[in-house]
Amino acid sequence: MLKQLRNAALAAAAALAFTAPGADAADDKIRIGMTVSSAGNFALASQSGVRGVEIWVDEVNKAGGLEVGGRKLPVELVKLDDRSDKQMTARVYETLITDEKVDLLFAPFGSTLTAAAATATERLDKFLVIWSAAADTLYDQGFKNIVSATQMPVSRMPVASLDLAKELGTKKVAIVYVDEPFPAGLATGAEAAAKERGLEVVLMERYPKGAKDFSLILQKARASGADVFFPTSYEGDLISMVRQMRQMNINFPYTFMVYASTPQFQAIGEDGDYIYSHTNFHPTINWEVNAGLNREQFVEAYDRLFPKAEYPADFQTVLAYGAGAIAGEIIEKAGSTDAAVLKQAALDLSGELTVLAGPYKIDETGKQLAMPFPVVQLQPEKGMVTVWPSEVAVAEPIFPIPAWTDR
Amino acid sequence: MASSLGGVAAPAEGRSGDARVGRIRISLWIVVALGVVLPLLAAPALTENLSFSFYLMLWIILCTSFNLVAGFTGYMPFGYVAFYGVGAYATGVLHKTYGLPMPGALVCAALAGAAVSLLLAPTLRLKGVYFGIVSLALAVIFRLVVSMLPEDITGGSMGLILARANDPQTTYYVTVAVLAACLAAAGWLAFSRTGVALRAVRDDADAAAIVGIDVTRTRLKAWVLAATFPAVVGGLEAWYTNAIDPEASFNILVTAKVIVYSMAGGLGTLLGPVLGAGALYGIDHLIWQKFPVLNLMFLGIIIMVMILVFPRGLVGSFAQRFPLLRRYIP
Amino acid sequence: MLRVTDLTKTFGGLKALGGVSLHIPEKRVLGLLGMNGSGKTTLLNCINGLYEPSSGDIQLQGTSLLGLPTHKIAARGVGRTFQVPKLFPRMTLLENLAAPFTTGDASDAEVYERSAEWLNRVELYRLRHNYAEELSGGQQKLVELARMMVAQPKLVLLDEPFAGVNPSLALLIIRLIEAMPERDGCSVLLVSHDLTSVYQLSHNIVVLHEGRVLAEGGAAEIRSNPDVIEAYLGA
Amino acid sequence: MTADLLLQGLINGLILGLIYSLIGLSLNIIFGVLRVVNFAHGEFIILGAYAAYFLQRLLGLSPFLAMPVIFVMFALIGWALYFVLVKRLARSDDPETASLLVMFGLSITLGALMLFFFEADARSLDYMLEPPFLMFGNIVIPTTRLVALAITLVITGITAWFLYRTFPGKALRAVIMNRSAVATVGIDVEKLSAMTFGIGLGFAGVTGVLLAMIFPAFSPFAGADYTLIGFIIIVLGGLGHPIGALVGGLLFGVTEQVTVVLADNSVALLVGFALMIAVIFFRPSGLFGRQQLR
Repeated sequence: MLKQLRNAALAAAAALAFTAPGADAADDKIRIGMTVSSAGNFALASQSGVRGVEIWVDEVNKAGGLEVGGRKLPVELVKLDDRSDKQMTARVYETLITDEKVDLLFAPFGSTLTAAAATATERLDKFLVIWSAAADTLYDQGFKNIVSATQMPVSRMPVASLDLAKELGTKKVAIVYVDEPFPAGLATGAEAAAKERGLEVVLMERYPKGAKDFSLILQKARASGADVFFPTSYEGDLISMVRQMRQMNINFPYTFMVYASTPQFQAIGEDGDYIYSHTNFHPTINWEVNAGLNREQFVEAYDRLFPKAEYPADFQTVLAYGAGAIAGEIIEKAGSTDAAVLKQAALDLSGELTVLAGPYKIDETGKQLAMPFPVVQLQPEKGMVTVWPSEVAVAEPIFPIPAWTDR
Repeated sequence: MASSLGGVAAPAEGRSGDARVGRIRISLWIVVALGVVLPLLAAPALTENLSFSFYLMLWIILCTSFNLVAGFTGYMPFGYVAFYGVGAYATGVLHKTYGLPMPGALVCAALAGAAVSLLLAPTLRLKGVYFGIVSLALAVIFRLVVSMLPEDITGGSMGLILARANDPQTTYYVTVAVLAACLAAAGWLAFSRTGVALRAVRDDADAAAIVGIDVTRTRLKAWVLAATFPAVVGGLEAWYTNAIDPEASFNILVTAKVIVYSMAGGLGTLLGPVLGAGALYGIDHLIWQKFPVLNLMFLGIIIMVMILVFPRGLVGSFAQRFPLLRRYIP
Repeated sequence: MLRVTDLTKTFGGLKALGGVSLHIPEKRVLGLLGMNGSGKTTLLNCINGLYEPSSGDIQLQGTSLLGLPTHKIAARGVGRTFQVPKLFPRMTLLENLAAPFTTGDASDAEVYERSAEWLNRVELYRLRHNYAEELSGGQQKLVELARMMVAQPKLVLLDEPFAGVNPSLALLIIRLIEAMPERDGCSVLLVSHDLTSVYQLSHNIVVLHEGRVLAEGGAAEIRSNPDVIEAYLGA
Repeated sequence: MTADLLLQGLINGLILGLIYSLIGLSLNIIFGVLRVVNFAHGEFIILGAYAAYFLQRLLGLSPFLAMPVIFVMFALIGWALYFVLVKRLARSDDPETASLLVMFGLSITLGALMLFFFEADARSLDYMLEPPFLMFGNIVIPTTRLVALAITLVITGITAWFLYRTFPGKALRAVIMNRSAVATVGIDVEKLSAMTFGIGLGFAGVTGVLLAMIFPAFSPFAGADYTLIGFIIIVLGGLGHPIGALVGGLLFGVTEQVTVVLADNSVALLVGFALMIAVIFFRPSGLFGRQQLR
């Protein structure tokens, strides 16, 4: 009863917002703002993500637009550059809202930039759709109008991979991480998750960004007697680690690398064999999608729109695309671009939607509770295959990983 | 008095003329300062997009205070961003972790900046590139130390989010006040005898000592002042964006831009850094809109061109070209 | 006024000053002669605190200057010029002359009057708004002299005031030095290669050779001192 | 086991230190002769790595054969850059600081250009030596590092021979000691300077190939890291002192690696910087430098 009342009130508010002079969407389209990083640490990931959003925009517009208040409104994406710079981000989100008059916004890549963007969108009362910010702290700040459409918090990301490790009978975990927000958060999450599962964390080693030589870190990990090697760094460092493991004959029965699922990592060839990773985007992962494109349609759209892209779609693209699809549902449900109405619609849709990145479920703070990351392994011959959880697994994990000398 | 000197006193018209020059110079600076501060004070009433003006103020403050050390004493602190980062972290940690209200946190940030500058004072013994390299190294060290502090204090590499303090309107007006204070302090320093002493030390430290200037103390004054403002600005920026992390707070690009902006305007004059910051920040903004991918490249090219072609900046080149007018330039 | 007692200064193993003693009475000019490397400039640097002497004592009006930093020695009334003038190149002449007043309590008007007076005396008042770096070498020497004198020092140390100066400017410098003891009330330690000027200006002369005092006396004595002749001509 | 690790760290440090010293060597030749603080050195190193990458990709040239090609290529670039940038520096008020700033600008420009053309992804040279590693008791040494070490020693040897036994080399050393005197002796300082900048950048390019061989991944962002390492090394060894870089490199390499064993990599970087600052304060001419160099 209460809920119905509130919905009625919100609908009324929405109607008001819509008829108010100079209100949003007055010019027959929905303008969505977001930033891309042309340079800096986030350039690659950010650009991967934007392609996802662009696929969604293209798809929506081909279908005539989003249905809002009985009308079909096309979507327009306004992209500006943030150079991976926090200062720039705050400024650009403000520009997007006040000068570009966008109706709602997609977050930039990463938690730091998203935090900066969120303070601007909160103040100017706009809805912010998050697709990549995973910092748990972001959701404890009391932001009212943010929703993580597809990205699960970093603390929960290592859960599946350590479940598998436990299942395989490993005992000791060595965690190595670069001192950057996301990898560090992942490492802390992994440490907690390992302890919860009764695994012993025998090494927790940090190194600064820009480190080039991992030979000693690897040897320390070997010396710690770990059977699970869990480095949480970006692709470049992981590539170096694998190569140096081979150069120094270092073997672990279970090696999990977050970014081993990316095409950039797999470009190194057979040295990457047997590494475990996780992803939400893979030919064997097919959720029952009820919002947006399914995986096959998505891949086709990607190839059509970005024939020249150097790499195929990756999980950033999928997260961002999924966020687009969910945002579309939210807008249609809300029938308005008013931030509070959108947020309510986002909560109402929680648990109702599944996009190609997985099922969507949020709590009051906008934190994502679902969107699981299945574990994959790079198996020779087969390539990347899903090995965990059993619901989506298509192959048995190869464990222990064969030593370099036995390959 | 003139008679006792045997008729060698200044001609009366020269004396009054020179006194007028001094007055005009000070008035000009007051006009410039008001011309900068007043429109910025009015800006919130005209537009909702505060960020452009906020960062304009940020760069003017940073460049003006950088000028106090680079322009007036001749040191090139490549690690200038350290003060900014320390201020940001002092503000963030005191406010978020220890619950100090924002004004208190900002005052402490200023004190932290001053304290760090005293801690680093021994580096002033070094000269030229040695000073530059050490300064840069210290900025990296500060960043490493901050990211190694316990996570429950500084938030580790994730940094801190201060969203609860979000109040850009107030932040903006406080920044206007800090800007006014910074311009006033720079003016006071430049027109006071300390300003003459500073430039004397910059031009030739030995000669300055010979004429009775306490070189170490004079440098220290400028150094502390030049460190306090960026620390406050770091705090203000943390307050404004509500997010700090080691990467952004100790980003070497901050130093790069401060150097470029103030050198483009002309180090050693009050007007230069203000002009440089205003002009290049504006250009940077345009470049970024038109050529998003190559903006950094332009920044780099501008640095090279500035130093090779106009090493004294806009104001400095103007002064060289028009020697008669330069006495009026603040 | 100034009394230097048994001053030594060594750099590493090199002995630049090997026990120099000299005395400058009030309002007197002491000429200091010597070859390159005889220790003249080292002695000046010790007196105004740029170098710390290895041993010996330097007393100004009965109090020791040892251990005082350069700027404090300057505050006691010791002025100095250099062989290559050390001005503040990117400051105007007026500002150069105002630099000695950055401490102390002279009023702005007084500072201006005194600076203007001295710029007039060195005949450069019309260039008062020029940067020091825009002047010729000789003019720079004059500005340096003016900057020193504007602070009304009790003792001035002049290092090669005529080196690289054209004859007409040199004449002006000679007149200014001549006037120093009586008109400006200061003692002078004059270091120069220019024998004629030193003989003409000095009340007393000291000859340094390899860090030691070779001879001391009036112009006539020095001129005829066989050691000096040998050191200068025999070397 | 820790004893083994320490020994491994020590050996690692010696090998890496020598390879690092190549960065310092070229940086020092440039600074010593030209008084140019090459802040863009790291970017040239990374460019060297990319050059090797593309030579391999496009022409199938192995990294070893690519080295001489890259040396010549970069030397020519350096020669040209001398006339475009470095020569003009002499006119500024404070050439050393101005050079630092100009090279800083160049470093930003090159970084942006690399990002534009090569994108942000980490690349890696595709090659593997057989056997990939050698065991000495419990100590493992990758073959690549031994090969890189050998190349480093050869380059250092040639450089030392060049500096101490050939006429242009001696002239170069003479310029390091006393620039004005050399001009009066009738050596063409201009030509010598251009050659120096060329040699310096040539070495930077080759160093890039070596580093890409032992540290398998590189990206446009890594330039600044190498520049900083280079500066630490030359300050340790003595600014402008070509052979001092060797001492600096070894000291830094060993300190870094041993600290990684005892603490962690962040601390190692911290210790590296602290070492440099201590040396600047207590022995500004560097551990190996002589006073006359400054």
